[in-house]
Amino acid sequence: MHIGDTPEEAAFRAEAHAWLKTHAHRRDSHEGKTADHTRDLARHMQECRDWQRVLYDNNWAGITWPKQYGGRGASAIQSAIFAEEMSQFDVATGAFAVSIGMVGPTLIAHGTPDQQQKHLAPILKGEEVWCQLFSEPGSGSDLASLGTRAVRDGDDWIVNGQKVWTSFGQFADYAILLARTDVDLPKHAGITYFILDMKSPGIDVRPITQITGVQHFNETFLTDVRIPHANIIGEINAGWKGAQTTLMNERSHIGSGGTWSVDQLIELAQQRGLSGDLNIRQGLAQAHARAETLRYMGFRMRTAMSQMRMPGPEALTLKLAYANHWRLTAELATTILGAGAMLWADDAPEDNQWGQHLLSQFAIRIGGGTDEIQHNIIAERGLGLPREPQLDKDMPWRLSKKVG
Amino acid sequence: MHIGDTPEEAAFRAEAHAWLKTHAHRRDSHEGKTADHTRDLARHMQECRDWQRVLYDNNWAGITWPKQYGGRGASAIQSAIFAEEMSQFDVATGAFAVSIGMVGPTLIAHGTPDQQQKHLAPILKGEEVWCQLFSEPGSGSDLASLGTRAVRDGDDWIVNGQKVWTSFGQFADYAILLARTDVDLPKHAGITYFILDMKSPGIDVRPITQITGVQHFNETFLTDVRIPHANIIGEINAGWKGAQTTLMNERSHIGSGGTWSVDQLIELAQQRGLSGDLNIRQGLAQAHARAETLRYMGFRMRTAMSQMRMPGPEALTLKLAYANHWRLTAELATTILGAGAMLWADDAPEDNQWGQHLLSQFAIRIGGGTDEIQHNIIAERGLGLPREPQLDKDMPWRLSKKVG
Amino acid sequence: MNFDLSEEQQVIKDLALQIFEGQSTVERVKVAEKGDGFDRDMWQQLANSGIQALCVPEEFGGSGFGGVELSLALMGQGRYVAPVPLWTTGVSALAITDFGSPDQQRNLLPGLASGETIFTIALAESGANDVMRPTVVATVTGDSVKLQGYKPAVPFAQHANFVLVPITFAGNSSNDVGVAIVDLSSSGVSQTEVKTTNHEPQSHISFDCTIALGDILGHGAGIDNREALRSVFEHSLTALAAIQVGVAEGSLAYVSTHLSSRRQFGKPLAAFQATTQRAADGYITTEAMRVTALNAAWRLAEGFDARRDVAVAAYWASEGAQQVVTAAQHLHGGIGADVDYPVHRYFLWGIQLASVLGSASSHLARLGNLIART
Amino acid sequence: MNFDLSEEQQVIKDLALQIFEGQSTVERVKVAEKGDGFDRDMWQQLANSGIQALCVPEEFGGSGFGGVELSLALMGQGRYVAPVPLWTTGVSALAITDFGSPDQQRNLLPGLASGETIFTIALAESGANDVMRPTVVATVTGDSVKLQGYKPAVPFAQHANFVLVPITFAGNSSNDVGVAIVDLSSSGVSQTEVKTTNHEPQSHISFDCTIALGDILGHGAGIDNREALRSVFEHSLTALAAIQVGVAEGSLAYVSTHLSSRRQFGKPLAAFQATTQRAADGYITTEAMRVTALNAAWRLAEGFDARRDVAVAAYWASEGAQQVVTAAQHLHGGIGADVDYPVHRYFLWGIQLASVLGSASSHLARLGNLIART
Repeated sequence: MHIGDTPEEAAFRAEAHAWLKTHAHRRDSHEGKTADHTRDLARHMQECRDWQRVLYDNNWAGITWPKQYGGRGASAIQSAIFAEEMSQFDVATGAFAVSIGMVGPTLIAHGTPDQQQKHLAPILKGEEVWCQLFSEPGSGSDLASLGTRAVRDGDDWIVNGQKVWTSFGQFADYAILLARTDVDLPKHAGITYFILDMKSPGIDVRPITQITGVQHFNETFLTDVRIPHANIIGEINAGWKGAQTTLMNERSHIGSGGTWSVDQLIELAQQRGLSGDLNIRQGLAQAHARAETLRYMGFRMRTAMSQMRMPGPEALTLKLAYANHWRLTAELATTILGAGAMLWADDAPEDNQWGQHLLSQFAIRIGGGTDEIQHNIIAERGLGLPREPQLDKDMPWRLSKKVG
Repeated sequence: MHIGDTPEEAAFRAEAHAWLKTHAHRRDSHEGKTADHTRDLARHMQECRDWQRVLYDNNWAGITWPKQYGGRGASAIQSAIFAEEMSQFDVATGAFAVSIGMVGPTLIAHGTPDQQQKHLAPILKGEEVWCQLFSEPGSGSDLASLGTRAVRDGDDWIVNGQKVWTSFGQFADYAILLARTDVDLPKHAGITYFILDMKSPGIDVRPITQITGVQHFNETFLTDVRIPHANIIGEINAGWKGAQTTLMNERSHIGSGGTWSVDQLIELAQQRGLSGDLNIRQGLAQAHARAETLRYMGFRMRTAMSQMRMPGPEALTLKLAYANHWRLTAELATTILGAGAMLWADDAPEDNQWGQHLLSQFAIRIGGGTDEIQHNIIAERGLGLPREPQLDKDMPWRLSKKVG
Repeated sequence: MNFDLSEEQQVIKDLALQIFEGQSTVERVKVAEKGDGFDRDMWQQLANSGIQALCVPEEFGGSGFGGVELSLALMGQGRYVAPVPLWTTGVSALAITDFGSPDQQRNLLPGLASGETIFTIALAESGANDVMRPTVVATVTGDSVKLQGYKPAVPFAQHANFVLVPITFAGNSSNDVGVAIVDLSSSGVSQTEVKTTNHEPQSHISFDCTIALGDILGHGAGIDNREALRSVFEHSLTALAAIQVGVAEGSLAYVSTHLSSRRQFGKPLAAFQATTQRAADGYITTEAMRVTALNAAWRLAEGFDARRDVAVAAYWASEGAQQVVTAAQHLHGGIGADVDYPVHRYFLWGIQLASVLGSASSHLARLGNLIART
Repeated sequence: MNFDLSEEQQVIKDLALQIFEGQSTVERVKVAEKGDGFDRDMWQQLANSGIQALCVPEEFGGSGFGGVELSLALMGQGRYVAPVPLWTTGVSALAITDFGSPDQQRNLLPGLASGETIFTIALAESGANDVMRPTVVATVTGDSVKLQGYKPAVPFAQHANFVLVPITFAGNSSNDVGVAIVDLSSSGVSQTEVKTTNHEPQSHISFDCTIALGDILGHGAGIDNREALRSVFEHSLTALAAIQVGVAEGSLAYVSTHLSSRRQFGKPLAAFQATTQRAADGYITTEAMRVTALNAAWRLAEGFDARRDVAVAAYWASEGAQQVVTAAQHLHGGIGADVDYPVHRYFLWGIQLASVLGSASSHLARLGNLIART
């Protein structure tokens, strides 16, 4: 047990920090840029691309990816240390969350050599932006009930359907897509995992205006879209397996954020002369306690990953604790800001970062499975409780829509 | 709308208070006697009997019961006013909670004239103690699944089974009993409601030691117990209807306690020099806010009852809010008492009333249906959500035990 | 003891609900959000039905009701998140009725009753939010009063004719506080319009102006200035608490629809206990908000000391409403974050009104001082 | 960065769990509850396996481990609610190892390692519970020290040989604090045995006695008395936090069994989301308690400043454990209130240990001062 940097890890951290200091602007908590991309998404995209290229050129991209794919071949812990250090700097990374965090690991685990050859390096270089076409308006938490259809036509598959919550879909070069390829199999068994070229004809991406005012989510309509057979990841009808890899990586990613917000909150309270208010200070202490808990839960998950063990229920507890922490810090900021918390956009204090923080909580909670689903999995895997019976689990998908 | 006493109500309150002052000891919060009956249950029983007789002799027993049955024939609001005033005095009433609060209203609504004649007056006079034989070890929240059997034998019914959580069973003269009289009907439809003479042969009452150290709960074993046919309340196999009346009265009763504990908590904090501690004071304020909420919820419920409307979901919200309030005040007391909260029985501060308060919370939550059941009913009646499907609702009871 | 509405109150409640349901449709609200945030047609409809006249005495063209009836109307407004300045106008009418001088009543109440005059109230302060210690300073010289100070986030100020401003009189006693009635078109009163989370139009206002002594609420009428300020504060909290009841109700109505209609894993969401339990908690909280908001309004209307009651109602309105609207938003999953679906509006209202009210902990602190002063 | 236990730590953890599982059966615990609250056979078994020796250096007959290993053993104790004075004895061994004079180490550590010597710690105060401001006063005259004061609720005092007592030295500086090692059989030390909620044997102790200057922890060894007291305090909180992790785990184990086996409405309770969600929340809380308790123990063992870490662990141990055991008790319905069923014991331990620890809000207040002093 060593809950803290070993000498080697400390050296790695110092190296990362030194490099970041010369290549990125230190985040100044007085004028955090967190909310910036809400104003100009295209500019944010370009900043993400540029920064990813800088990372790649300096061998900081894909820290855990094998060297043969252009990665650094380093440990999950080193990757986490780099992420922690990077969170202190004002760099744009959001647009590559899907490509680097989800697509890469999935291709490394399940992709063909050709797929790996074609995509992994461009992803690391920031040349390919990917989006995720999993969720559908009618599926929600029950992802496996998805209804987008793919039908074989010679060497191609023809896809029809509607997807939703497509982050950065309007900028994406490629997508990972789940589509139903056999309606007679049970819902989990008839799904295939595709790579989709977003320049294919028949794709219509329509932005959704979110409660935050941002439009990085989209609805995506697919009409007779052709995908070459070679673009299947894994086997036909076995897409659910690959999807699990993708989703587990998404969940791990969601819980890995820094704990910057507590320090910022303390500073905010001090600026407003409220750090002497006992109620505020109890709130700050609670936020600190929960942030620390997240750190140690994260350490534990990374320990498991660095030992090549799949993270178990701890990844789920981390994600739920992270979502709660997000909400609590947002509500505390609202209390500290008082009447100022009502203001929005240019008129809001602190560059509106707290307003954005408050309104973003729902996206955090939904990404990677709802709270309820995660509670169920924790009850099952953490406490050994029997699974909730799913009435439609074993019946053909085409019948399951009528159950209940 | 008149949220407070009308002049008539104020006069009634003054009359009640004046009478109580001459007939009962004012509760001195410095030496509350709440916990007393944990030491000597038999003495507590006698005190309950004596006090009930005093009430009866002075026309304060059964305030809402019709005059023809020996009651006062007054309104639900007057009854509540009297209960509020009485809660300031140190009188023993617990042993008659079932007789007065549940049996009486059920007999008035569903009993035969003979049953009413025989029992209502003795109940009011404190001559008959009743217990409730509803719950079973295997039924829990699913009361309707009960398995105690009653089989007809001429003019008698022969009962076999086991009941649990029988309050004051060891002192009871009579019981209200639910037993299954037809196993081929669905579970709600094959139950009959009986009056049982507790002196009948074949009844074995065994005390349960509770977490509080008290033994007012019992297990009750029924072996070939004979009940005359005339002791049925309502119709054969229609006992579920009468049970609903009983349970609704139980729930209303549970939520109708006074708000004495907040004043006592404030006094406790002041005595310990902690009322200046902001955390404690926030806790006291929250307790006050919730106690006030309970009062107004209670007012609203009594308004409905006094207009002869059945209380709806508000009776359930009241009970849940009451259980939460109970827990919060108990936890706050624990915080105020600090190390003293560890002590028990004679060694505990404040006559152990706070320890008892803390450990009694579970009995409060369970009586009248669990939190979960009540949430479901609120979702259904308050929000109009569809009922949760009950797989075993319509099948014969003898089959329903195997479902799931 | 009677918690039922009187027949007249029931009529008022139904009338208000009916107007808001008909006028405050999702489409109309969207139009207002994209425009200047004020639906004037709705305001006129309300005026035609006598809603603004509720709290004005009959002799000035009103119907002579009071704060309870205003609260019932505001619950309807919250239920349909209607973009109109009803609470500030209603509370101002109550203040002028209770404390105004004969001149003030004669000059202002008829316009308030007809809906022609719109009032706002500058409650918020930039720093610590203690309404009883106003930062706007009033210096009296003869018959004129110089006002100096700054008030952030004043609702509907750009659409209002007058603003009630809590003031501290310059001089020795910092205890000497009151309420000024300021014409927003006066010179020396400058507004900066600001965007807000729930799209309510608000302005920051700078005061560097001179008003007449007769513009101090109740001047010459022998009133207690401090009590007038307290009354404005308490009526404001109570009015906001009433809106929050409606907001919570409306948000739960969307929850019921969503949980009953959306299906997952082969059954409606309502069949999942985890969702129904959370919705039921929302119902319980809403009922707590309702009974305490009505109680505070009733006690104020009866003229009783309502300091504790208002604090209790404000605590629930701040804490409870945030709980309910957050749960509702969460139970909607992704749809809740899409501004094309109406439920998000209840979330934004719930949290924004909680900011106007002040934090739940601040209300508990005030209540703690009242019940357990050492 | 490595959160995994070392091989040796894993062996210690497994060994402790195995002993407690075998020895601390429901029957044995009941016997202890009805008797004097101390299972001496279990204590001897633990000693035979070297559990008491964990924190004692090898030169004094111990195995030379530290606070992390003690915490692992205490988690096992909590898991089976075992009635033995392990935390006080273990923390005392750490204190004497870290701060004791050579004489104190030579005289006391061998007996601690073998289990023959039992220590308790008098943490609680009658009034405000600030361990760093002890109320027992020590007056030094030459080589002797007069102790005067009163300590309530000292665990296992009637079975212990020695007690660590936080003291304030009489004199000008109220800042001058330390720890006295007091032989409980000394004249002038009088115990009153008291009953406690979870049946742990405790005594109130009056001190009106004289000890030698050499009985002050670390006397003559050039230590910082204040740091010695802080260390005893922080190790105590950390040890209690470890027990609470086990208590929460044990209570959840009963929940799993109950929900899986009991059937209602035609299916097991585990099929009702409302129950499983609450159980899952308990699991999440228990994991938060576990990682923060281990972190605090590790940082203390490494000699780092652990004030924040201990406060975080203590916060979770107080707040979290109460949440978990209350939920577990509730999920058991009526059975939970029946003392014939074992789950109630976890509830009683959870709330009683929370009282020893101090309230969650007191830990937050300490933490708030550390992170946001103005």
